[in-house]
Amino acid sequence: MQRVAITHVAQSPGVESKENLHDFTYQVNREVLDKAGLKRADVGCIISSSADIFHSGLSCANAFDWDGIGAFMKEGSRAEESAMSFIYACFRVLSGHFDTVLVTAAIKGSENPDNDAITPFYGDPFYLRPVGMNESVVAAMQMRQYMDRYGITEEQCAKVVVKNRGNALFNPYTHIRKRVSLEDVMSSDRIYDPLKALECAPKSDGVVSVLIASEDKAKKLTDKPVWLSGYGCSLDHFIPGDRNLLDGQLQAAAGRAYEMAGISDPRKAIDVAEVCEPYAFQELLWCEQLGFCKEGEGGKLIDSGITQMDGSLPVNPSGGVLAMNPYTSRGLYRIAEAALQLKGQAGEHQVGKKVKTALAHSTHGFGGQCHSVVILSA
Amino acid sequence: MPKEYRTIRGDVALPYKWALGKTWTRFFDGLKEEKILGTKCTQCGKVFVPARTFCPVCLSDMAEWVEVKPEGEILTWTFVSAKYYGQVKDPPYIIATIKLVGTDCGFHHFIGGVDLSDAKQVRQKLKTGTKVKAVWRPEKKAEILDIAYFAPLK
Amino acid sequence: MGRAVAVIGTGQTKHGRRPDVSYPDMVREVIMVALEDAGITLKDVDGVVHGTMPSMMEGVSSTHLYFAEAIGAVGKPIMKVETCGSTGQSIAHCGFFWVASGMADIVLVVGSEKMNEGDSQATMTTVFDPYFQRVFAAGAPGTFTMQCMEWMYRFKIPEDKGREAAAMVSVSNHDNAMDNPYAHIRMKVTMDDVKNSRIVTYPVRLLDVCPSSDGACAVIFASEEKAKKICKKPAWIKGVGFRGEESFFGESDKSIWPSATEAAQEAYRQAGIKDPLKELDVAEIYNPFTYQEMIFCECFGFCPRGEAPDYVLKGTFKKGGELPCCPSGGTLCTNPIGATGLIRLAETVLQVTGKAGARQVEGAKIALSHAMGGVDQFNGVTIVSSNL
Amino acid sequence: MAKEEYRIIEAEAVVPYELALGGTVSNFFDYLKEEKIMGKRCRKCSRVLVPPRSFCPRCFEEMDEWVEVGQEGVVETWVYINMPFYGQVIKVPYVSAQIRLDGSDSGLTHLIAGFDLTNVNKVREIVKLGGRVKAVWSKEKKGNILDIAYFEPVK
Repeated sequence: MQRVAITHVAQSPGVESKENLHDFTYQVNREVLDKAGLKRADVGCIISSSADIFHSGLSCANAFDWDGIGAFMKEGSRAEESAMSFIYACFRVLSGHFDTVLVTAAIKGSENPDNDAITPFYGDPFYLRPVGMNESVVAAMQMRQYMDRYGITEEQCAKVVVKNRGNALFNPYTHIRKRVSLEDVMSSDRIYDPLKALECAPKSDGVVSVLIASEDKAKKLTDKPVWLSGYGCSLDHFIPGDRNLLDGQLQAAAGRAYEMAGISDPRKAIDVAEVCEPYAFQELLWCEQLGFCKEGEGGKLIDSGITQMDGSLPVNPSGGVLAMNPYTSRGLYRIAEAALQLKGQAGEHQVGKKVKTALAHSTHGFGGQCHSVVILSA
Repeated sequence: MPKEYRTIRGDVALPYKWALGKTWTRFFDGLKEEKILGTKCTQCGKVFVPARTFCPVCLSDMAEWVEVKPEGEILTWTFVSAKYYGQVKDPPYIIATIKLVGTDCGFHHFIGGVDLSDAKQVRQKLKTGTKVKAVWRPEKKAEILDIAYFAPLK
Repeated sequence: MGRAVAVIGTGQTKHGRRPDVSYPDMVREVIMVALEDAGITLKDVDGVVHGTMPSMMEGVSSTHLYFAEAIGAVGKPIMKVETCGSTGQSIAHCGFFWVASGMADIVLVVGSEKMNEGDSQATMTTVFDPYFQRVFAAGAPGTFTMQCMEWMYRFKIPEDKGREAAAMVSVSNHDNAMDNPYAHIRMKVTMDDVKNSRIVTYPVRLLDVCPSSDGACAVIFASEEKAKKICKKPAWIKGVGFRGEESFFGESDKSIWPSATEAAQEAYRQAGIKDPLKELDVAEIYNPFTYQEMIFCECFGFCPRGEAPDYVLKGTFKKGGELPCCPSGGTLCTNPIGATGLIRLAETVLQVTGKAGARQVEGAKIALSHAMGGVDQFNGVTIVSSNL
Repeated sequence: MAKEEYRIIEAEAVVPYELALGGTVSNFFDYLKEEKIMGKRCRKCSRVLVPPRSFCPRCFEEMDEWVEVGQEGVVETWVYINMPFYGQVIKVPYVSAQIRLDGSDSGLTHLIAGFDLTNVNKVREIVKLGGRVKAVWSKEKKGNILDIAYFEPVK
């Protein structure tokens, strides 16, 4: 089978952008092409993930983004969420039809109301929306169940924020770069009790571009290609009440990715993980389901220090989604960050250990309705 | 927050006419009569509320209607004090997942009849397993909010 | 190049006004039909692709979440792909590349729309950029009329001749829809009916324009190995092409429409087609406006530039003509947008597998399907054949 | 009478947004306030685009050369809109057009007005494909595209 690799990555700076989406997107795409020494004309295909109207005031945002992603008169398409875009781009290369595909995710969260005002639109108009459901409400209910069932403490959940926001201090491309203490988190407003304000991700601007290539092409473009070795995705039931919020589809998604990558013990095989944690406790729950620890031991995992930057399995050395949440782009950010760790190009937030295999995870929908897991290797 | 750079402001506002379909029409008609209706899957035997046209697990048609007791127990809940644009009601309020007696899924709705002024006390009072009962809105509109909220049983 | 990919099953709802069913119920209806057509169950499906118009049309964001059960995607990998009006072709292409990549053997692709639940013209206006173009936009008719006017001016097509040919396109699509049990608008119209119908945006009249439909379509893609095992008569994907122009309408020359032209060229190159008029047996063009069908015929190389009205008037694209276009009645008679481009593909699959019933084009072996989207911006083309 | 079997619910969804203009668009609107129509030229393909872009979508290079274009241009195409729809900004009937301003290489979307618009047949006698039109400025400038009130046919 064909192999596909990430060759180059570019990200927008984490601060709120004064550029319009059109120009903002162009700058990052241009940067990734320049890094690869390619012209727009050299790229075979463009796949974007653009924020739809609820996040951008634009319907078919890819129509507007088309110029900025460099897609004029090119083969291209759009997937809604950015981890999907990445995988779709991989399909395109693996099919043998394209040597290079540019994947871009673009969003300006600063231009719309809070995520809490936007995510109710995930809900159906008859039932979930009128009873006030949004992503935070479901996360809060999920957190209470998680603590209830396994005795996870609020402090353990809060520690995730301290860790990730601490890591973010070393990432120039992230949004919120301000250290917080455990006390800060614990005393922040309980906006969705038991969820506290500092345990919820911000809303951010973010454009990230990833150039991927076939094996032959990748080897020509870079001496540090990052190979796709595993991919898994799984979708859960729509109504949260129809599911077990503590045992959703992440195990299924991860299982598929591990099987493809030939990984039997993820705790040993994965060197670093970028996990999508819009709510602090979710990092712990997702880590369990990714097989980094046993069921119900997410609290112990954070206590042990293993997931710290200098631990044996660093999780979110970039600062994660808690430090930067460009909503529809956040999955591709995780993939880009995992690739940078493998390339040894993460700069100040490069983890101490040697990275041979990295995991990137993305989730969207209420309480993790959809999960994608990508395994990358050097 | 005012921006220090130039922007263009506007609202995207669009009208909708969402079809309920037969199943949800009947479900909401039931609420009007203070009845909570679910459907039972003949294949897996599970009962879902609100009623479904097809079983979310088996995808088979749901032919059997069941009236569900307007009582159940709390599976989980959150006390909302956050404020955001277009919010369904002014905070604070409580949203919960409730397992209605005889059903095989969680039902999402508000919890009322609780003093909301002190979140700590609410935490003392509401637990997993707390029994609740539907409180009906006097004026019915055949919609989900015909149930005003669920209140803890004394 | 890649693995060979086939279509092994299709399904359509009865399109039209469907206030009788909720949106998810309508979608589930169509996947059941497609699975039965392919003779497989959901267990056999490795992944699901879903697409609609942008969320503002549905009033629900990320509908793959809402329709998780209805599209049969619970517990499965999911792709949500959207490119506005061309969504139907884009989701088909995603299904094709997924299977061609070897990452899945069987992929279910579902497109859907309930045009009667949202406000289509108001939604389409939000596709225009909010800085320069949105205030002047008037949904789809405004844009397409400008394009058609430009085309007639550019090629010096007399207004009467353009009008006559467009009326003929309407009459023949409506005639064709009479043979299609799934079509939304099924009524006979005469040349005079078209020419005397109400003006929408001059010179475009009501019978030059598609309806707003509710409907869904599902198509099942399979690898060569699986297709040969499961399906007696698969339709093989021979070429796919997709292109887009700038987001500013005025920047590219829409009278020769480069994206439509090059998308078709790309698909022809893969399929080895040199003379489309001769080699294609049938075409399902995305024709929400009669005049536009003629522009597409030129872009797709069915006739020289500026001569489509002549070809239409001599019956080249009619049923029984040299290259029948839209024997299904086309988008002109049925337009549930997120499904429309996929319906075009499904119809060509039915044609090359001899399953098109009363609308069957005798002996059809190779066919083109197409969809268009954005602010007159995107075009996607797929070629299917009865032969591998 | 049988109970109705199905219903619809009607509602409106509203999302407010505030989009950044960015440098190029801000400057363009500032020039409009001074009654100047400015485009940008691509150094590579030499095309002048109005409205201006900060980069050329085809060459993918930055566009940094401002050029003033004419306030007159040619009608590339137009449409008479007498179709009201939800949320429409401009009152019907109106004429929306693509106008290629002198010295530019792209069509600008704008209105053609300044005469009686009530009858489409009369409008067709006034607005011609290939005809020349001229910008008419709004008295009060707001720094947006409607600072040009409309384009009127050149006699």
